[in-house]
Amino acid sequence: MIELLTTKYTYLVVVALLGIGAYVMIESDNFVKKIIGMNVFQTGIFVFFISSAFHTAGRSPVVQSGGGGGPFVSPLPQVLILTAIVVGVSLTAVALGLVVRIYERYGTINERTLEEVRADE
Amino acid sequence: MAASPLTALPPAVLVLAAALVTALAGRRLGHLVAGLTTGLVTVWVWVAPAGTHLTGTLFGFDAVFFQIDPFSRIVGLVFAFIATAAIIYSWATDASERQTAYALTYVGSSLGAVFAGDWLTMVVWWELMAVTSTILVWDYGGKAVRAGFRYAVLHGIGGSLVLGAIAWHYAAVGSFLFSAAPGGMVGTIPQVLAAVGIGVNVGFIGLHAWLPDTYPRPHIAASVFLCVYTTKTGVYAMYRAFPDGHLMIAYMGGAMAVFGAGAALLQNDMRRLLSYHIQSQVGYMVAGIGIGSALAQAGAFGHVFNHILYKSLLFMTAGAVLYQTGEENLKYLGGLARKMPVTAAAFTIAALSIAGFPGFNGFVSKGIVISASHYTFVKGPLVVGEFYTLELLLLLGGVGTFLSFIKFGYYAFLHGPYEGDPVTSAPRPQQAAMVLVAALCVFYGVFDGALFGLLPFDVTDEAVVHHVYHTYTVPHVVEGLALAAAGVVGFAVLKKPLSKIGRVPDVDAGYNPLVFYGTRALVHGVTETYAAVDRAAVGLADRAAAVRADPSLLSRFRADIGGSIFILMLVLGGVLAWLGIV
Amino acid sequence: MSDTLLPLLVALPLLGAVLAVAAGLASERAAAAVTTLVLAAQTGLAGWLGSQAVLDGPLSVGVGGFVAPYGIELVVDGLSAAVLVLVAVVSLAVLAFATEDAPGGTAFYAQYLLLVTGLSGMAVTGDVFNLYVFLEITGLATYALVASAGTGRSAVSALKYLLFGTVAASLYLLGVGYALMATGTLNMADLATELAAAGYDSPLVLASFGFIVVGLATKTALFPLHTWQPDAYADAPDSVSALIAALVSTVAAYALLRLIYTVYTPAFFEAVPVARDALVAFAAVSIVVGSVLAVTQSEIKRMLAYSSVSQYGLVVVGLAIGTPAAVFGAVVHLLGHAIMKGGLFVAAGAVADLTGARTVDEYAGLADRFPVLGGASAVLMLAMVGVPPAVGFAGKWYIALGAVRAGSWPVAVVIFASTLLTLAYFALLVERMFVAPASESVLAATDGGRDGDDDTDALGPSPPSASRPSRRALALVVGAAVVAIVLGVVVTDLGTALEPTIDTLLSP
Amino acid sequence: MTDIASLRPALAVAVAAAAVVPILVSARRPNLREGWTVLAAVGSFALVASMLPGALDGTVYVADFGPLVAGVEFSLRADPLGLLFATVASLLWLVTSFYSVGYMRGLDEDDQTRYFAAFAASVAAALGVAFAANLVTVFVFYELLTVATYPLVTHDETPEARAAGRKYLAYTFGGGVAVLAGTVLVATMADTTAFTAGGIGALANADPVLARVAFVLLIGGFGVKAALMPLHSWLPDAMVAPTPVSGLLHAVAVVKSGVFGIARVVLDVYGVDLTSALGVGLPLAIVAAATLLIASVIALRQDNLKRRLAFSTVSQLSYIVLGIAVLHPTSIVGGLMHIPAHAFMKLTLFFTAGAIHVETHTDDISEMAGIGKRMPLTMLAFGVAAAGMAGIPLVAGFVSKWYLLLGSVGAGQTVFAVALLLSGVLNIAYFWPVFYQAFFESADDHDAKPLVEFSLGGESRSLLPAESEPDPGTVTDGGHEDEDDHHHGGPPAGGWEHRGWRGGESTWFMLGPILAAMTGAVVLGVIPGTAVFLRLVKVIVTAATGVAV
Repeated sequence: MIELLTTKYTYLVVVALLGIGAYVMIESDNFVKKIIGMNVFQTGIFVFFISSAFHTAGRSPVVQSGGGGGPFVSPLPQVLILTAIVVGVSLTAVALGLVVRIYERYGTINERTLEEVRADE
Repeated sequence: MAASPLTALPPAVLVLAAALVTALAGRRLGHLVAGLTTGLVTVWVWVAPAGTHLTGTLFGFDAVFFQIDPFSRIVGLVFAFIATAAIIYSWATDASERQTAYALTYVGSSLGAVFAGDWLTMVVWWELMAVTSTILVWDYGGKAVRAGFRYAVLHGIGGSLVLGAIAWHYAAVGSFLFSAAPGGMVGTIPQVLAAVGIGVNVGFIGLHAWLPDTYPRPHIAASVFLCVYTTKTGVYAMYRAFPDGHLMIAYMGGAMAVFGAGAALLQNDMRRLLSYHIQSQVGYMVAGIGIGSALAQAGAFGHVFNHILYKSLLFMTAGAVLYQTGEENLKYLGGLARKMPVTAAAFTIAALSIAGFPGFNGFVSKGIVISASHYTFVKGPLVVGEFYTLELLLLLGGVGTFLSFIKFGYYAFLHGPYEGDPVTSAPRPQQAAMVLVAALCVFYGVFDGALFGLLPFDVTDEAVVHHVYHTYTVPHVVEGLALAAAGVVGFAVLKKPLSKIGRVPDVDAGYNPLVFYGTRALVHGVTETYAAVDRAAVGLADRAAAVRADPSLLSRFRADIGGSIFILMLVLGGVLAWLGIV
Repeated sequence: MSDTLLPLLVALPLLGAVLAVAAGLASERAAAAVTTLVLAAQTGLAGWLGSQAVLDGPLSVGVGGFVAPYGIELVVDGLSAAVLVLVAVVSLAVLAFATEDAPGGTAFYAQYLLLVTGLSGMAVTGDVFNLYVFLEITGLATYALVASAGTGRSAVSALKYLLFGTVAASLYLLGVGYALMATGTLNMADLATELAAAGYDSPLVLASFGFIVVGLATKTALFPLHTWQPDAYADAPDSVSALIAALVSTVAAYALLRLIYTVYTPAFFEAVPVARDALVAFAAVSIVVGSVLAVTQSEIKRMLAYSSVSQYGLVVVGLAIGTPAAVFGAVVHLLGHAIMKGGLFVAAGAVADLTGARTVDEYAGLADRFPVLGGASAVLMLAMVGVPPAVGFAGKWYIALGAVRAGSWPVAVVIFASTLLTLAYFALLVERMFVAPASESVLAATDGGRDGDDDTDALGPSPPSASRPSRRALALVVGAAVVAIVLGVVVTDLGTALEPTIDTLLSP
Repeated sequence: MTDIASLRPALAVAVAAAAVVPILVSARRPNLREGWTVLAAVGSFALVASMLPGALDGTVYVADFGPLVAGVEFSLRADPLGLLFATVASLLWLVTSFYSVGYMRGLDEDDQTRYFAAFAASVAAALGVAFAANLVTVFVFYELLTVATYPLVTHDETPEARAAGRKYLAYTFGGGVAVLAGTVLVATMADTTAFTAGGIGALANADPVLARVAFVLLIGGFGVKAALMPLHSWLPDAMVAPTPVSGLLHAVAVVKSGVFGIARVVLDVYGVDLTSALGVGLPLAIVAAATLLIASVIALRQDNLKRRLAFSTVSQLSYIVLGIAVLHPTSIVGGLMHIPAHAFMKLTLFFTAGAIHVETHTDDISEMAGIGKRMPLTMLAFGVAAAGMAGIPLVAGFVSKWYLLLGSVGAGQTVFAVALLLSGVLNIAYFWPVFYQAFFESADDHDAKPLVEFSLGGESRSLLPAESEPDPGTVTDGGHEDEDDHHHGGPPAGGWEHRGWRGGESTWFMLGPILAAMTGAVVLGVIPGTAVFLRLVKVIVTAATGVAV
């Protein structure tokens, strides 16, 4: 069990990031900003994972020859987040591609404007 | 009993088969076949020994399809005989072979009912009789159709009550056979149902209005048939239901005798007048059944026999008048005695018979019933000298009968000269039928022993009846003459006021609108309620469809990206809260 | 021995995607051919491995030689075998339609195979994080496929789906994070024991459950988390609609089932009954509201999409109730719904290709002109309503039986009512198709072509170009109808096959 | 009873179902197509009839096809009760097949192929309902029956027909859902849904509240097709269907499947004793009694003949339900006997209504005065059947009603006896005017109909128009017109022409079936014991109640 108390401040950061990300996605009419919001949101999760791996006085989990050298921070979340970042990047790419397509079709990347444009379709 | 020549072809089946032939054979041949068949059946009933019967199962129940005992024999005999006379009369009055065929089905089903040996068989024929008589009425078209419908509905109700009675009876007894319950209907409910159900047929007061409503409307020959079978089958059934009599029924009979005669007095339509008299006369029979003694029952059945003779004769004469003049209102008739002497003579005989004048058959049988009401029945609340309550009622009915037939005869045959188109005498065949029946009326009046021989109980045998009956005793003849005198005097007094009376409403003027408007209100209430519910449901569906038809109504609720994510966050929050984490 | 082939289930389509791109350099046809071949191989493989798993018990293998719980484990039991086969068969079948309907392009085939990769991966993985990765692969491929219609609308819908889907997946990931914090493991089988050790009522475990369920429910498109789905289904190319409607949410629902019973185990529901209640309530609401929304749609594909919202509600109700009958019913309905809904989307696509008809009103008189297509569609719709002996009935029967046995009366009422709710929108469509006077678009499609002269095809106006549906589309729809009925008839055999799996799943 | 494995019940269903394919294939050759229909009808009737002697001897033919869902076999079982329904349905299908030919061709209807195919499918489903060996199998066919009849209801494709179709689907699927729910409950409580004469034993030990709920669901579900009020409203609306459909399906096969379901539930699922112990028989009987009275009352006001017949059907079906619900052996005999009795009589009535429609385009009773001249045999058949409906002896209706009456009196539930008798009178009131005006009134002088809408004692009317064109709004035949007969309903100017009694009134394709159905009704009314049904019914009731009747 990882000690929650010691990591409480990172926990607040996570909450803040998630909140900001969600807020941007909800409130911004700009698609690109929404995507940024999504990235912020994901980042919050990344931070959450990474911070969960933290161990007081832990070292980077590189096992020295002959073993030992601990305590280490947990390597597993870091590995996971590496993967997640890759996924996130691909998603961002696809999303931006879609925004480009939308801009080509409708000449706007603003959701409200887009609604008006599409209402005339 | 194994099939024998006598049981191979029950009379009802024979007559129904004849009806089919009649309908197809053409008028002349058809009537010939019809007349021969009923004549044959008359003989058959005459010669078949008592106890002849045919058993079997009907719809899975033990049944006696027909049986001959003294009661069914006398009724069946006169039924078959009068059918023959009526067929001759039909042929003489231009009745179509189709109508006569209908009439034969009616005759056949009545015979079936009378000869039935169990309640189930009887009620089958009973219902068929209602149907066939309805069709006989309908056949005339015009006003007869609606009247026939009222007749059908009323008899449907009556038939239903009888069905109910029999079902209850079966629940108690476990068999439909008459022989299984010698005391008739078992239990109070079946008795009430049977009395009321059969009461429709015999014309209990209050249930009688179909008689004057229906019988004046169809063809004149049809009326001759109609006046015979329905009511008399009812009397017979009443005996089967109450072989030991019943106080209330006896008094009802007395009341009917008075009421019918009184109402008849007020009528101007010939056949309507006669119809009320059916009720009155049937009252004597019902009284006889209700008294329940051997003497009374003998009287009742004797009266059935005699009544059929003279009442059919009366309808024949009224029909003959109508046939010649085209007029059925006594107000516009008169003086026909000269033009139609045979008819007038036949009428006179019939009128004297029905009124119970000494020397005519009505005198004999009515006398038995009155005698029974005196000697074998309770005194009742009203006693005047030697006369007891029921007896008084029956005598009073006799006065009324005299009165009204004096009226009929006076206005039809005597009063003034006839002012309509020239009138000739009735056609020979009509006359023949009338004379035949009239002769029997006189015959059975004079030779009362011939009648006694037919009765189910020997009224002259002390061992059989409580009080031996003699037709021609001085007090009895005096009684008959006194009634006649009372009638003549009464008519002289009442002639003026009677002539001022128009059409008098009967009970149906009350219940017809009640039933009709009541039904209408019920029908409207029920259908409108359902329609309202249906409309509401359909309206709801339509409104849903309207939402689809107008997508803009919904598009407001369509979440955009931000909205969607907001909802997601809300749900997340909700779930976490539910799980008790946040 | 067959264990070692498990990774192929993921590797094959992944590799195929690369191959398709390579072949696409030569020609688009080649890409299509490669895709077909790969999917055919995938079908064979899935079928073989699936039958092994059913006959000989679950197969599992640690990827790269790392043994569970440290390495990533791939597991095929009866349940995942069924889903695997479904994914392979449906994707192969829909490909037949896609090659003539979809905008095509090499990228399309690559995305197509990528989607199959993601879906197969979700089905076989025994690792919760790995599941996340496949979830995102599936998502990525789906977003791209939706947008492959090339229209502005599809791009917007894809973007909406993407943002929404990503957030959902992120929530799932967050849930995985909590589980990891609670237990330190990611292997499903391992998690089952570790979570129990951590205590089901510990906040971490509860939080992980909440996040995971909400994330997957979004992917499954339960109300009110469905909002991405009608847009995506409606604006995607018809073949893509068919594919994703048949598979994407289906596999998400499978994942939900897998997590609930393999990871959290029935004991979790025993310990935390509110969790089950929440899920049941959630799904029940979805059944009702989804149907109501479907009734109010005028566009066919949107109607079908909302119908999915409702049907997945039914599936989730079944799996949440958690009696063996109900879970089996949920699985049957999951599979059956994929077939039926896929078939219906193909039919909708074929109709649109033929006549341009896309709304309920435009469908009027359709069956008179295209009796076989109309008839097969009607069979599918009625199967979905739950007319026996089709599979829609079978699923509903088991779910209802489970609900009644569990004594959850309100849920039982909703389940039974769902028949009528489904009927409400499908009857409308059937009526239009069969007994309404033909609409203009339907008439236009067959004018001139009705006399059976094939030559007139070439002369027809462009969008409704043919006078009869393509053989492939027709074969797919009829095939789906037949399968829907056959599945219903052999449901007891399916039950026998899946019984050990479900028993294992539900054993505490 | 001995069970014998035999494919015959399944074949009877399969023959009817299989006919759909050749019918569809031979769409372009009407004679061949109708040939298939007749062939299938003969085939399935022969198969059903071949099982009758066995059924009377206590042999039950069973065709088992393995599990349908877990624990439930898909199994067809020709027990006496099933055979009763199957015999009625398949025999009358044969009669109706001929009639359909006359009717559809007489009107030159569209989509005849679909019509005949759906008809065969409907009968197949009805036979399936008859032979189903357990509740789940019944449910399968019950739903298929709904589906198969839908195209028939909406055959006209008019907005009215579509609305009727929607209502039909909504009601009957609603009923199906209730049946399903009830079935699930029974399966849960008893672990079986197989029909057992005398009831499923395990149900007796179930929670009575649940058992009652399941009973209500099952009866309510089947009650939709049995048109128990207030679930009846689809039936009158479904009369927009072609008349053979109204005749066979909405008076015999479909509605009787509902009634039959109720019989199964009461006799073979719950059993008479348990039904009585749960106290659910009486409420059901009350509903049935109310239905049969209220429907009769509504019928009084209907002017459209088929609608009047429909309400009559609603009413008569409740006779059957009432007989079963009273739970007395005799009343059950009456109720079950009423299945064939009503079938023959009502089929006759619908056939006559259809013949009138085809020949004269007349649908409203108020336009039929004097029509007996034009169609004497047809109206005679109407009269006979109408008399039977009112319970007049020598027609089938009397026998069944008689048993019903005896049963309800015997059970001490006298109020139902009263309802039965009252309904008989109402039957006279709403049927006989149709009959008498045909023969005894004339087009130029008759009472305005329906009687209850006009003044007391009747209002004289003439149909012969002073204005030339009657209201065209009443036409519901989709505008098909006879070339030589362009008026819409009612007599032609100059009154009905006179056609004799030799069949000049219509084609024998219609007259034959009409007379055949009428004869059946009379045969059942005169010698019910010799005609197989009463014997069959007694076998059923003896098995179900343990009392020999």
